[in-house]
Amino acid sequence: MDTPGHRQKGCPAPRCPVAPPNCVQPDDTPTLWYPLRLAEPILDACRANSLWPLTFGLSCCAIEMMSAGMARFDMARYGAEVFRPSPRQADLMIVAGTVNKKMAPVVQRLYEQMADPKWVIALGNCAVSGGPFAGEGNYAVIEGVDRLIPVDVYVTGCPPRPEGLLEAIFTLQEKITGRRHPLPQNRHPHKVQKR
Amino acid sequence: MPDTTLMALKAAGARVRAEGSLIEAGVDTAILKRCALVLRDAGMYPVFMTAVHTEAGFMLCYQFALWDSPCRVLVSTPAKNDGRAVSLTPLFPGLQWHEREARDMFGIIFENHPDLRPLLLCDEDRDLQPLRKDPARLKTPEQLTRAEHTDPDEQAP
Amino acid sequence: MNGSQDTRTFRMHLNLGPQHPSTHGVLQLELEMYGEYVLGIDPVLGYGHRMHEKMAEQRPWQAFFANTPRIDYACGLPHGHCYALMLEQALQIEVPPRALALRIIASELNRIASHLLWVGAFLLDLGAFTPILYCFDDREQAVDILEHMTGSRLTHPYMCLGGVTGDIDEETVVNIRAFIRRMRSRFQIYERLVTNNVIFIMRTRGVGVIAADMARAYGATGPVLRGSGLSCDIRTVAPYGGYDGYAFEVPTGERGDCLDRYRVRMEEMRQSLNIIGQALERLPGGPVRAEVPRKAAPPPGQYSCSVEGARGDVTYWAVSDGSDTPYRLKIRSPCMGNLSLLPKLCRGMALADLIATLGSLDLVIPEIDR
Amino acid sequence: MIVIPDLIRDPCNPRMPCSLLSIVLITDRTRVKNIFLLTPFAPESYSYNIGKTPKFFLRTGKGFGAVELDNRLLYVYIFSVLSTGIAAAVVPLIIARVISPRRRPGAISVQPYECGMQTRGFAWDFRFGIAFYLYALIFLAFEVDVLYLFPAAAAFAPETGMRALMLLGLFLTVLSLSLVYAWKKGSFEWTPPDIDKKDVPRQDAR
Repeated sequence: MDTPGHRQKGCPAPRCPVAPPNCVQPDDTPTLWYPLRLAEPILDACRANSLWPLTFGLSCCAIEMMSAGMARFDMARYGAEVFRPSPRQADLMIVAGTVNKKMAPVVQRLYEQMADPKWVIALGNCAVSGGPFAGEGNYAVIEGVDRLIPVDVYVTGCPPRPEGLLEAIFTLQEKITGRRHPLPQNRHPHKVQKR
Repeated sequence: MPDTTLMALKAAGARVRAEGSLIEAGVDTAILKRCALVLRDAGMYPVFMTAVHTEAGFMLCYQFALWDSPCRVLVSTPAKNDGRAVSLTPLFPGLQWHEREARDMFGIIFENHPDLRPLLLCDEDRDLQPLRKDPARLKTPEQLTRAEHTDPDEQAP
Repeated sequence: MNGSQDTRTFRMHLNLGPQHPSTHGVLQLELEMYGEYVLGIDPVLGYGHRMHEKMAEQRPWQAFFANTPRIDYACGLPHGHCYALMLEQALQIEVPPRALALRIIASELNRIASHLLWVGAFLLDLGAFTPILYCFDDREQAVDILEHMTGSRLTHPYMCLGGVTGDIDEETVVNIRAFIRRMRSRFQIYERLVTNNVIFIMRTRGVGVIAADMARAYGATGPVLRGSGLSCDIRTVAPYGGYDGYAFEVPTGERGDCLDRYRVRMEEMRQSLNIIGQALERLPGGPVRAEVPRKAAPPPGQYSCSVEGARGDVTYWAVSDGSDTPYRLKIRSPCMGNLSLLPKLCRGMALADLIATLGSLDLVIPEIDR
Repeated sequence: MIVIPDLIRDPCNPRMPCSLLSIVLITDRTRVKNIFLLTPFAPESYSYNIGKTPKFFLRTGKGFGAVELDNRLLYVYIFSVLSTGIAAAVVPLIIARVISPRRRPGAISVQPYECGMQTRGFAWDFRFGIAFYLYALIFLAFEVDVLYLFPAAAAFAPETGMRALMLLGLFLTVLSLSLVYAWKKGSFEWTPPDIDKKDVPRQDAR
């Protein structure tokens, strides 16, 4: 074996290594068959209210995502409680935790294997911007999952409270349908004013 | 219980210093295997194995512990100057991953290690060796040891 | 799927990959399968590597308290406890008795929350969805108390050099006592729902039997070791931080299979409730934090401290060169010892039993990868 | 030969629930030659030449009345049942393709999903263990079991209440004996390969 030469600097790796394949860019916004365009609002309302997340817990935020799925915070009220392990059956990828350089190709592969229409929530500071691990000596953590896949909603916090994830789902529903609560019975219990 | 292991270690030629329940043993690479055998026969489990990057090359530090007594033995031995070391995996299977991690972080090559593949780093970074110190901040082993050097042969309490 | 060169020998290479419901994190197992049976397992780690030890070398000693709850996020307080004890031993700081008691209360509450999370996840792996709802219901109670005490639900910033960051008032003590009463009444539910459940017993009795000497050779500690019959608990073997003042037993199993590990953890929750109860009765007054230097600079030398985390022996080992940043900090992760015996243990096991064994080891993968 | 199970209500005897009749059409290349009507407990089933406009008479011991069945309605009937069957299979696929946003599947998204990792080799040329094949056989046995439920239900149509339950129960137990046989023969037990043998593990999974 060659003798491990002495390095000039402790860790010469770039501040934040971009994952080998470049970032997956979303294609042009997909268009519907023209006669169905009238049905678009109905379709969006249905999609917004049945967001099936992918079980993709990486680290600490996974525990808060589980708490959000359980009885007390209950994501089921907003149609998002079915956690599908396979990307084929999921249409919402919640990146809950730290994505490191070894995990980057896996994240991209899973994103591409999800069927359209699909959305991504970056849960927690690590997914948003590398969180506490981004910084001067960072040789492994990807600083923000949006360097790998297009992200729709960012949730800050380390870890964010389950209500933060619920708020992210409302924001995503607003992004899909234009209204905060597409179906009236899901109105937030104590009369939060419309944003 | 710890006293017998202490005696056996001293017999094996280690520079032993006891402090409360923590026994520090300075060992040369030649007698590392013998000391490890002594510890294994004493029924100790491997707590961890790691390395410290000093000016005098790498210091390998093992810690062993007994499951029924507070005694913990800290074995520290210098790696060979070309960054190679003797692998203790045949004696303690639990150290296999610790040694692979030391290879990842410091680039220490362990002879007769079953499979020395990178453990934590991805394939492109297999030779990144991130825990190596900048030359400016390297310290000599003397600077890292406790100043008041108690008499090594003092008996364990 | 399979490596084509293995068609003759019926061996299929399968990835129990980083994104899998039963790996609770990002562990990848490369399995070599023969039909339903596992011939070879090669765990691939590193997907959760977050450079904790590298960060420790670039920050002052006290800054690492931000990392400790994020190493093992399910039970983060023992890590902070261990790091604090090591620093206090190095700097010869006297921790006030009230801080010791508060640390023990917080650690034990965190242990209960972590075991509840494990019971729920373990039974989810075996296919039962109801218990996790009960477990999380109880866990939310414990997490609420911890949030009130420490300020955060999961990564509790409670341990600091010289004591704890916050005191608890009378109302929190009442809440904790109410939690203890409620939790003790909840164990009957788990008895009926899980412990006496025939399917659960059939799935876990005699599965993944770990012999005591094998566990010792691989450095397995915590409930995994105690499940095999060795009563090795650092809180009793080498009491630290005031644990010697509390009376509690260390539960051990007989056979070392998944069922024993489950029973050991359930019994440990009861013991933790006892410890919290005793700590509340004798809660001393006084300050919760000692006088500490602004910049901790322990004298040169190496310091080691061991603590009983929810998953086993958490050991912090630091080398100081006298400056205010550690020269080298090594964190011993109990899950690494527990996982390292998986390849030898699970050869020839059916895949369903492998999932049960993997779940029974209670792994937190980012703690292994650090 | 086409077997179409169908429900026809007997006008003369409205109290009786619908009876399930099987209409067997013997067809040659061009047109339906004649129609057999399988009825439960009918001493003999009548076949009528399709040329005339026949009346169907059900002659059974229970004194069934005549069932007026115009053969043109019959074709509508058969066609509607067949088309709903096919539509139930094809329409969801069409809806999925029309509704989902159009995007060409990339190279990665077509590959099989294996926990986010690259798959190695192909499943096609892999010789799966024999035990999986036995599972398929047992499934087949039960599928045939379900297939026979149709004529059995038609045959036991007049019976109601406990008697029908008992009859069909008996029928089902006899058919599920295939499962008991497979169980006893041990096709459910998997034989663990003996790990110590370094070479190819035992292949006979019984």
